Amino acid sequence: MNAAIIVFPGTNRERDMAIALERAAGRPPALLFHRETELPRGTDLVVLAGGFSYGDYLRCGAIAAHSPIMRAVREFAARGGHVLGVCNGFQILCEAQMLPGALLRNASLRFLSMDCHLRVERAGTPFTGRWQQGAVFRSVMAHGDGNYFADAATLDRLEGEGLVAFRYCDARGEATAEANLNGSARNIAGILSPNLRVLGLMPHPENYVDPLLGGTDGLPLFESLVDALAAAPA
Amino acid sequence: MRARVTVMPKAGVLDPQGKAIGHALANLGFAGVGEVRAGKVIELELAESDPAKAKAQAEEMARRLLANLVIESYRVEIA
Amino acid sequence: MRARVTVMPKAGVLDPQGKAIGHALANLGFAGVGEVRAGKVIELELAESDPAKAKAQAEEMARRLLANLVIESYRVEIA
Amino acid sequence: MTADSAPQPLPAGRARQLAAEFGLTPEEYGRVLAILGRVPSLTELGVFSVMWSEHCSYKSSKVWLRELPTRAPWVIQGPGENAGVIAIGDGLAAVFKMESHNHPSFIEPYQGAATGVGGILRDVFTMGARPVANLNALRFGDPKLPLTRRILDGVVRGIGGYGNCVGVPTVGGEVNFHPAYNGNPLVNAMTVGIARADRIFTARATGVGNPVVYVGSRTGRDGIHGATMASAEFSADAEEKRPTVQIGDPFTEKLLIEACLELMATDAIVAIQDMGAAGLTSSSVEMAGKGGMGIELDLDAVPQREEGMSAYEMMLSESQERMLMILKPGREAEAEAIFRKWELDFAVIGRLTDTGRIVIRHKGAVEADIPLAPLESEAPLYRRPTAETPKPPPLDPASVPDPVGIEEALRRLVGSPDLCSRRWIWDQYDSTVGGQTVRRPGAADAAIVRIEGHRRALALTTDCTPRYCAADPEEGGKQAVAEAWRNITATGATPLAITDNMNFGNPEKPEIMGQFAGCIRGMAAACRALDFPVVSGNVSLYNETEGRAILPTPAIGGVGVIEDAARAIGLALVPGCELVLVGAT
Ligand SMILES: Nc1ncnc2c1ncn2[C@@H]1O[C@H](COP(=O)(O)OP(=O)(O)O)[C@@H](O)[C@H]1O
Repeated sequence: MNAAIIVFPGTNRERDMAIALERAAGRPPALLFHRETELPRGTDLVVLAGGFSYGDYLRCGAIAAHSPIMRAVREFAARGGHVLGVCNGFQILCEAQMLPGALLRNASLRFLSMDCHLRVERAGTPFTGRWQQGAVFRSVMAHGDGNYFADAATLDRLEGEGLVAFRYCDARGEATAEANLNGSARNIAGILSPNLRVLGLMPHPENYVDPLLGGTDGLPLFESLVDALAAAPA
Repeated sequence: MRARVTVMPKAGVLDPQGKAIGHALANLGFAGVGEVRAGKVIELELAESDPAKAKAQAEEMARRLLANLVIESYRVEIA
Repeated sequence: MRARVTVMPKAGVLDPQGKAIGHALANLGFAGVGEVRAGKVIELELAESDPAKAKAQAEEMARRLLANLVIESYRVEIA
Repeated sequence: MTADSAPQPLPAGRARQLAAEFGLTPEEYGRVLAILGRVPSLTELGVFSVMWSEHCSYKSSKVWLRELPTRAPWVIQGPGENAGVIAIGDGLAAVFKMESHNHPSFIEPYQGAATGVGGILRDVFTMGARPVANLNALRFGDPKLPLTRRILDGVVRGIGGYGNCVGVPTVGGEVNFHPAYNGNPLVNAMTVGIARADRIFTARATGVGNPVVYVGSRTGRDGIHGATMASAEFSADAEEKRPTVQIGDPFTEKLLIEACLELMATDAIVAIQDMGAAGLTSSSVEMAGKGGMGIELDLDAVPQREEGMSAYEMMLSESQERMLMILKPGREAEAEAIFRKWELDFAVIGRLTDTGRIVIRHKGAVEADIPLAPLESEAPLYRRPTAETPKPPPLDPASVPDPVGIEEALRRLVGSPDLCSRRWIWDQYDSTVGGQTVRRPGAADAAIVRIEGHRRALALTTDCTPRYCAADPEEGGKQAVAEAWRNITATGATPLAITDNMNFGNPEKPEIMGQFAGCIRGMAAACRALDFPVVSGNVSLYNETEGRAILPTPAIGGVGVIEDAARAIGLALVPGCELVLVGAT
């Protein structure tokens, strides 16, 4: 796996992400500055990490979505490249219209930093290969704007095409209203592109890859990517 | 010219901030407050001196960056 | 009546958001953009039907809740 | 620019009046006249008044602070720099300090708390450390008052808003409520950073001719002194009264951290200091002073956010997210490239000289010309009278009736504002960013943050029980230090050193100064007994509203180290284990 993490001004979880990728892949990812216009040769995974790109001023992810490197990311995705956007990365993918919908302020209007549970809604993708359908895992959320919104038609399409990757749920796997901490439409925590190669999600699987630091519940996502990219080189 | 771009949540899009403000006003004892919507306003100094052109420019800014048309609508005024 | 309360950072107060938006517009290739200031707008439905009274009411709301007078100034319009 | 005209003195009467408005006593103003040998210019008077303010000079507290033990074999840098530094093994150092932003947080809770976090972060990365953890110590008034709720809400949002955005996890803190803080909340913020022990940067400016470089945000008329009103008479445009609160821009701070650390990886920097309170004045005076140098500043070169700023305004501006550096000769271009890459302002605004004077030029005129040595050596220093706090009589348990029964009493205690869960607060702080948080808030007596790439971890805590300090300052001071030590010990870590934040009332009142002296005595005794030195700190005095002082609050920030993060112990009870009580009850 040749991963490249894009660093926008204000990105702040790139180190966390690099640790998780290295743990799964056995090699460190490249870090790429937002002003670059090309991805390193051989890149097979682009990662947009968490943080507050451009201070999250105006709207989270809006300014980053227009930065020079995003043209290359868009082309990479159009060629079938794998792209992972976590938290601010998810917001950027939505703002760049690489994924549908938008992320609004949390319904509580507060920043939420806490554990949450996610249910795997679509196994067998490059991001979820190591999980069973319906598996429940723990993750940590840390965001002020994670309230997923799309119009009803878009939501129906996402559900119909099986593009909802993860839903917020309780420890038993029930997608209850209480488990939907940020108020997302239909408890949606992460969605996929139609070719299943672009994933955006709000919580941080990269923060649970070490037994010492709260557990390894997030590791399967990165191992799934390693499997998928070994099977289908870019 | 000065352009003022007002960006509001679209009808049908949840506006938790507007709702919270409505609640807070009620708690402060303000009666007769109906719907409250909260949006953004961006005021720009433009070098362009032709009002029509300035407006067109600000509208393009709104479409490309200032508003997210999935969830927001915008309005441009020139002063 | 509808009231629109526009809340802007006071002159001279740092507006990091406006600054970031200005940079982003320049990076997008928009030329001739000078100062950019970003603020909030709150639109309220008021039961009050007298424009003067509605305005007075909205101004009190602005002073007591909607604007932070330490760093922000406000303007009320009635429609 | 030649060694031209002398600064324009103020009319003598006006100067005397302004000096008083700026907070200088007649005696202190007399020293200004003696040092300069003439009446000061407005800018000079501004420089003296901020350098000799309580905030910068520690004039009421310094004699007492000297009683604190500051040494241990592991202390690399004790008090006197931007932050304290201790060795933590593996060739690494922990850099940390705590600082108050009490008054600004009362005026504007969100921005006050946010800029407090920003300021303490700069104190730490200034020394070459990457900030890895934030903590805080907060005191609020009666929780039933709407004002208290508003302030608490704003402060918590502000701390989170800044820390979350810069990507430094907020891993701990403490909160108390008491009516004594009704008009005077305390917001003490602590940052801990990690640096290589052999790569610590200081503020000691050396090298005649070396460039003085300004980086970060532009200068505006933010928070200029309590003297905004007075100075308004001197500015041509009598605009609306400017707010004295500063607005924080955590995004710019994040860029500043990355840019500074990138430049620090080279050997281009001679000295560096953040611009905190009275930014350009204190940073330039202190840097030159520490190196025994002179310094010349050309204010026309200062990046400015507003038009028509005077020298006085620029020297006293408290705009945030700015740093001052001395570079080695010829390294300007290399440094500039790094700051431009991070989209930050960069300007050479002066040179070091061998004159021992600070000379400030603006628009072709010399606005200030002050000898630095007396500015420091003649600075006022007071041993203010103290009055002992009368010892309260010991409480006889029999004299306290038990009206509710032990179960109800426990329930009330656990539900009380001072003891109830703080989860509502820490749920708003990103405690995991950085990917090294082993124990988050609530998980252990001290937060545990691992050092990236090492097994080693830091144990961090903030502690103080103001009502103990009010009852008996000395015992309360001891207790605060001991509690920090115990909290660290309880995680399995070895306590190493503390920072402190001394929050007190008006030092001109003997009973307040008595509280201060008592707390220091107690802290010093505990630090000595526990081999737990003080390596940095901050003093906040005059915390009074309408003549009523806050409770004496010496907040302690403790740092310890555990060699193997995997062995850190948490709070949660493990089923099947036995409960053991240690020590006499
Ligand atoms: N209570 C204290 N105990 C020990 N050292 C202190 C205390 N208060 C201040 N200091 C030290 O005095 C110096 C000046 O502090 P301060 O003015 O707060 O720093 P800054 O210039 O960052 O604002 C610092 O080195 C600080 O560590």
